[in-house]
Amino acid sequence: MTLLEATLVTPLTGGLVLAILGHRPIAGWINIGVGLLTFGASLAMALDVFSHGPQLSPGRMFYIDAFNVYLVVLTAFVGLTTSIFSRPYMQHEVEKGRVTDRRLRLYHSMYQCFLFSMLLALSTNNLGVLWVAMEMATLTTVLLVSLYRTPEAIEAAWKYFILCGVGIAQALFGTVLIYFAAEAKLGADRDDTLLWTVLHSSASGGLDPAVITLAFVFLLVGYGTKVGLVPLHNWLPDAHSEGPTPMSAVLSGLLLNVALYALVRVKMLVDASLQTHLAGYLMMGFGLLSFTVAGLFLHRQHDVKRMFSYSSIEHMGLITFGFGLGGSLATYGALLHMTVHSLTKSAIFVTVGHACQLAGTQRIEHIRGLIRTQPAIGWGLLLGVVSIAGFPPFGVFISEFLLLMATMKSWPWLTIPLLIGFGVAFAGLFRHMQRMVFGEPPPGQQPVRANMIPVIVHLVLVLFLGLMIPDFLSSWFEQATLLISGESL
Amino acid sequence: MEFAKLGLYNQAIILFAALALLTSFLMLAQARMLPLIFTFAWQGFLLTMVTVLVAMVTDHRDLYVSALLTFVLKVVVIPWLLYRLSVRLQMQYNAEQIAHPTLLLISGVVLVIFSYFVAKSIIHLSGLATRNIIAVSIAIELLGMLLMCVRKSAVAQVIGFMSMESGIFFAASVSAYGMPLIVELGVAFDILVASILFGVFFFHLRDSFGSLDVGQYNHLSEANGADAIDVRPVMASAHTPGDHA
Amino acid sequence: MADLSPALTLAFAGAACSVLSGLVSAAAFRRHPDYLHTGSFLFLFLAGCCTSTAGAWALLDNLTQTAQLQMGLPWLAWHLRLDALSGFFMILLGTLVIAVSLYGPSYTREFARGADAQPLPPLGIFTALFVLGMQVLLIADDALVFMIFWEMMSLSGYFLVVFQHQHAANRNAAFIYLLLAHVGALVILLSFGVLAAFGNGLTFDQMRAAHLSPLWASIAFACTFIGFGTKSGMVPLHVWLPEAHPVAPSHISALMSGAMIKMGIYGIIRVTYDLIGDVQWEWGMAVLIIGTASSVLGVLYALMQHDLKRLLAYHSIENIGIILMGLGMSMIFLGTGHPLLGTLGLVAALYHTLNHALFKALLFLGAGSVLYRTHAHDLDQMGGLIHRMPVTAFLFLIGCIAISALPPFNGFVSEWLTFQTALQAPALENSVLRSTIPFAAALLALTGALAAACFVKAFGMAFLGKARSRRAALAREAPRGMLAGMGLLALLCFLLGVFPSTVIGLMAPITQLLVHDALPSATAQGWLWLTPVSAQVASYSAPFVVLGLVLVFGLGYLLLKRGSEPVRRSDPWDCGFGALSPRMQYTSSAFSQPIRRVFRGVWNIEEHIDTLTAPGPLARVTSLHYSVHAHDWSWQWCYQPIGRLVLAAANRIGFIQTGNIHTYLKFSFVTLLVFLWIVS
Amino acid sequence: MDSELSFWALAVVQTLTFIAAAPLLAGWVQRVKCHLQNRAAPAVWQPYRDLTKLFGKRLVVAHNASWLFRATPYIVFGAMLMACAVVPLVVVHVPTAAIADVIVLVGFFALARFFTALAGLDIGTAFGGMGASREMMVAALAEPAMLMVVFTFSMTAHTTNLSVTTAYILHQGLLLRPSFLFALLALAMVAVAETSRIPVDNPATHLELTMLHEAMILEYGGRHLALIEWASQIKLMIYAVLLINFSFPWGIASEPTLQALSLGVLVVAAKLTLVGVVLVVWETVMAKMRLFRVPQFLGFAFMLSVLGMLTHVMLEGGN
Repeated sequence: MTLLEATLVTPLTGGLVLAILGHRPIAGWINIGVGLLTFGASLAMALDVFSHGPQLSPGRMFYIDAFNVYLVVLTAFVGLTTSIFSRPYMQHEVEKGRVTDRRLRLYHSMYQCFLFSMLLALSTNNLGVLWVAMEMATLTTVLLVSLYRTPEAIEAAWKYFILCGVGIAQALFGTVLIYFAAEAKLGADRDDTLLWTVLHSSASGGLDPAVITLAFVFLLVGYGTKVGLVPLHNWLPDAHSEGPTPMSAVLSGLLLNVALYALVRVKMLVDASLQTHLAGYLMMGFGLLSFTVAGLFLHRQHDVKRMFSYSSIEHMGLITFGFGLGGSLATYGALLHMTVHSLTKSAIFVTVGHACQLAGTQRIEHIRGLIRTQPAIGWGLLLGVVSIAGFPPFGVFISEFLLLMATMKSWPWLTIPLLIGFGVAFAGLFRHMQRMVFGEPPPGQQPVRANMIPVIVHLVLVLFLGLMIPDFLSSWFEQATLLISGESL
Repeated sequence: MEFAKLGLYNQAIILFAALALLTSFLMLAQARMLPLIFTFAWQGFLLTMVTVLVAMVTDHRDLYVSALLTFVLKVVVIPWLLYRLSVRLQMQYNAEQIAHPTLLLISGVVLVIFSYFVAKSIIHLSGLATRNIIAVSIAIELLGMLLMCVRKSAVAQVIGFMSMESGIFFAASVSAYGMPLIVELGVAFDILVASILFGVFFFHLRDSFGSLDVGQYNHLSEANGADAIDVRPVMASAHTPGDHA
Repeated sequence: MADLSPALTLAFAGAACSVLSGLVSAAAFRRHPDYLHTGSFLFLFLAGCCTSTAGAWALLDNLTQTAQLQMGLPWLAWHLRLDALSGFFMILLGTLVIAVSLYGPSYTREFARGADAQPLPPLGIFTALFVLGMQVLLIADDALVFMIFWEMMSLSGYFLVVFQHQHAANRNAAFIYLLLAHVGALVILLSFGVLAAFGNGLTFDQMRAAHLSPLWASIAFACTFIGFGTKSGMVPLHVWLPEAHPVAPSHISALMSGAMIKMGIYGIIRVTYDLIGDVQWEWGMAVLIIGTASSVLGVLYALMQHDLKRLLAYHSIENIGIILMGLGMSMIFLGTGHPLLGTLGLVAALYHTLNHALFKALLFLGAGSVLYRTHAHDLDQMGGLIHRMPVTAFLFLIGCIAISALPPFNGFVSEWLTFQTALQAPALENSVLRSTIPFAAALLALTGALAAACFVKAFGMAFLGKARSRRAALAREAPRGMLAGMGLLALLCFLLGVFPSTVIGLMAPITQLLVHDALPSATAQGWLWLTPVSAQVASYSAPFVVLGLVLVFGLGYLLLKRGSEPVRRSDPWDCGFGALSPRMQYTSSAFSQPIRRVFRGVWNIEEHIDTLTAPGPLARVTSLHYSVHAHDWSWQWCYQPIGRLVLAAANRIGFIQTGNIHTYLKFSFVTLLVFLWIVS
Repeated sequence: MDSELSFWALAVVQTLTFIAAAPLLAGWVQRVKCHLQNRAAPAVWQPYRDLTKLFGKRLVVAHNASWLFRATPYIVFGAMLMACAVVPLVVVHVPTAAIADVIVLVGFFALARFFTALAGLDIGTAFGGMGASREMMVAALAEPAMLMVVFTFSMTAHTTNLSVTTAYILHQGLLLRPSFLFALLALAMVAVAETSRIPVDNPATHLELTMLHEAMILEYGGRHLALIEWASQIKLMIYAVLLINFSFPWGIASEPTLQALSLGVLVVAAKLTLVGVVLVVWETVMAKMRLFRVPQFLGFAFMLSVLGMLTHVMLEGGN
């Protein structure tokens, strides 16, 4: 398990080191170095898990199985590519004077701590530690959202803090109730009742249904706030559009995935002990609501990062609907969708970051003629939006294809709201994107120093997943599907 | 479980739990800032007492640790922090005008009844003789959330948030006899960091918005008419006569 | 991969060539673009040849070959299958790609020059992807591969339509095109979903094995018809076609109108006849009604256009209507148990698909060469081009005759077959059907006549009379490459028109595959006569018609022209009041004015009279400019309301994001309470 | 084998007689019309004299005319030639009859009209444009009615082949079918519109506002004009023969014996003179309609033909 500890310890030490010398120009490179180390360690761990199967750390504190191994690798990878993007981006921000040295130091250390908290949340076996990691993720990003110290940024950070704080508190209460039910069944003297593996094996015997349902409701509302499902999503557009772009890329790409991962971990427990599909129906309802409402919101946006955060809500709604649907096809589609969505969305945010720096504003009306000024950014944004809208050569289409097929098999009449949602969301996204990318650029628009490597790597990966899913990844998905939905493909 | 037959300690537990519930209602009605902080401190103290008593009744060793943690956090550190902040922000004397207090209290009562109705299904599971106080813990948590929804001042919202956290801590210690140690420490550490961050934010908010009145923070709003898109010709036939060569 | 049959390997070679063409044009970004640009069209030419030979091979040998590629999902490899139906459509696609690759190089070089020059590599890349999408779409044998390459075709079409993206109209047109294409694709996905649900599997073989209840079969058919109908541009869902085709580069609009729309028809035939199998006559009725509506409205709207490429786009809608009428009647006959007449309808529809692909591509390439030389979209700025571009004029004339369904050419044969199918209506027992089908045939005749009127206008305004603009007066003949592309298509139009019975004989394997029946009598009388049902019922001999015309020309030359004096040129009759100017000629809106008055209600007419008055006290009028535009009613009735509905809903939903934190907290509080209430 | 060859010879002879007789019918119609309007009447063979004169004249062509203008007369005449080969004038089962059926016949007329309209536009004067635009409108409205007529006949005779239909009507004897009555009336009205006779278009005048067909061929002269005039005369005769064959084909030869053929010739000549007289009476009684009254006229014809088809389907059991 030393590889897992390495994956966790590297970002933590990176965070501390950067806290000291975060403001110097070398800091960007250190950030990338630490990201690289973390990614290397996670890859080694993944290879290890691939050869030896799920692993439990000696003290049973950490547990890596098919479900969270690819999420850990994905988090480390996107963390690395976004740090590559954030170096020139932050240099540009410092040159323009929007970020002082002190805040740059804060940014770099918080960035690494944020990665550490997510990796901890993914790999821990203890539900309580999972909650602590989620809370720590919120705390680390709150200061990042208010990095630019504009009134809007401060307001966004405050709302993000309060709403997520309340949400996380509900989740804590849910964890307490699970612990309460577990203690009632397994006896109060044991100290490992909050470990997920223990709970999962014992849950098949059946924890108390009433308490588990209550716990699931609290956890659904709690982690649902962090996932950004509709009635609880209000903080997400503000936080993603006001913070620095690398941060919103990582928030949109990874944090939503981690919150949904936690929710699905709990759903496994609830499904095992509860005979009815209540958990599934609740998640389907929540997911469908956010999918359609977020689709409508896309039409009325004037800020480009805000638009893409609503697109994240929409996709998260779709994934929650997929997990809620249960069944092997839907779960496989939802798992694939989590991967491809985070890859594409972070690539889009990277391009949008450069586009906003190029146009000097985030308002859609004032961004024009990207293809003409800097073709790399123009085509990057175009292909990114094409991929996120679910067009075939890219992977998002495969997962949407699987989800639609699964819905048609189990709930045929639900395909109609899905269809309307896809159409409306596509129209909203493309209408804005087309104005930004095509047409004549306003006079005096200069190309900006942009590092498009992350975008190219992400889009190539999504394209590869669209055409052919490699065996090792697909075997992980299948094992995870068996774990989550109980049916094999 | 008739009250009469219970031992002295159990009676004390129920008394203190009821008093803690009273403090939640007091906080709802309290307009001025300083008394609000003191009431919060009192609530922390009462919850610590209940935890200690439960520890004695069910002789769970680690409950004392969580009681100590609650005491340190909810009675000493956070109230002192909030007090010093409100003194530096010179707002310890200004009173907040609560919208319609009677309706607020009635809704508080309804919430308590609702939380008892919700808790009924899980109470039978607890081994504790005085297991009804689980309902009290849920009530404190919901009242804390109500407080956040209603109050205008940012400090009041923080206090609402903190009383929610204490409600949850109380539920943990009463129903599950305290969480595993690592989790208790983690949660306590998070809450401490959160309160420090709240302090940092008070100053940012005051510099950028000029006041701590939460109602004024609506720059990022999409509801007003300005943002509405003009619906007329947006999907009109694109073909304007002969404009493109 | 090893056990691939020869025809399928050829199809893969075709796909590989188009991928190579894309890569070559991608490489042309910096170094010596011109040379690489023509190289990409060379690979496209090879792709066209491979595809058409593979299709011909599959059709002639009537063999069905399948293959599996280990791509896509591990538990669902890519299934591919080449049978007679896909072979037929591959021949169609291959021929068009060959013609376009001959036409392309010289035409696209003009895009790089001029004021609004565009970089050429994206055009090359997306043309290659467009062709690749269609090629693999035809041999797809499971829902996943079909959908992947279907939407790749739509998406690359979007990039081609938005190629000249500096004009706002182009961007709007491309957006509407992609929106409808995407929604159509999702509806197709639903129909595959229904079939997959019943056949519990995504491959077409499992779907063929599925036996659906009549209700679910109708739902699957409805989704298929709407989804593929959106792509082929039938009436209620046609709005994108007249917007997208005119703005795309001409060789791409030729491919779009010629091949892409036919993929919609291929989809309908593949799913209805092959996957669902037992056809119900109610479906045929719906297809017939929509087909008739499409053809009549398509030609009426085409008559009112004065943009040449927009006119041709509306005509695509009309011809798709005719194809759908053929399909509709075939379904009605199959549904009511007349397999022979059902086969006749299917053969008529397939024949018209092939014919339309050829002459529509020819017409778009012709319009492209006119645009290449005169930079004029508008008919009222052309005129007299027959003197300056004789060969283009001759080839465009062949296209016009073919599309107006006049005897010696291929358009007439397929329309004649559709009439013959309609004339077999008395064989039906249901008297309502027996009376509605003749009515549809009468509307088809009206469409035919209006199409002839429309193309008299199009050819007359563009090529005949005097040049109406300076650029038209200075036009020169189009380069040889373009003429070669058009010449190939014109020759095919003539051959398909003169030897119909041999072609129908070749199409027998398709109907054998789909309807398990063929038209024995069509070729019974040898290659000279076409007798679809029987010699007694109806017969048509195209070679004799051509022989007669040649005879008259020969006699005319021998008897009349050889001996007479040379021809004397003089002024035309001008009623004595002096020199005739080009402005005195009929313009396109004048030509269609009588028909506009007769069918007034069909269009949303918008007339402008702009008067320029000279300044000064007298303020006399110096010039009057009258312009008339016929807009589509479906914009007012169907598309703008939907747009307004969505945006109004979006506006109203804004209230969620009020901005103040209390409402947000109340939201989460209420959600929590509601859930708690539900649970306990 | 020789009977096959002689059959083809008979067909060629029938076509040639058809072409030769066409100007005679036109001359006869002109002569009767002048008598009715008590004007001095030219001889019956006056059209032959006009044609020979025109064939002899030197060709004068406008400056702007292209090769299309000079090829159109031959295409128009060729189309009419093919049409004559198909219509059974004297004898029924002739090999050339299988070349085309009645829909292809309509196609030949459409081909001729298409090229005449293009020739009209080629010169670049207002007359050609006006004539072409109006001619195409009239044709567009006439087509559906014509096809519905064809439908009614083919529904009863189960064929669209002209000689087979005529033979069927001949063998079924004298039957007063209401569907045939309506269809024939509609066919008559469509014929009037197609051959540009009085109510739709005035063949005699050259006034811009009233001429449709003449406007398109205004610029033609010499042998081109001869060919086009001859073609329109053939077209008139084809419609007359169609009317006869569909209504009362008694007397037409059904086997190629000399005696039957001579009877056929006599009977057809008599019937054609009768049809000529009827046409002239109709033209003198009627006045030319305003252009935008023609849609009502052709709408009425279409309604009649639809009525014919419906009566066939409903009343006559639609066997």
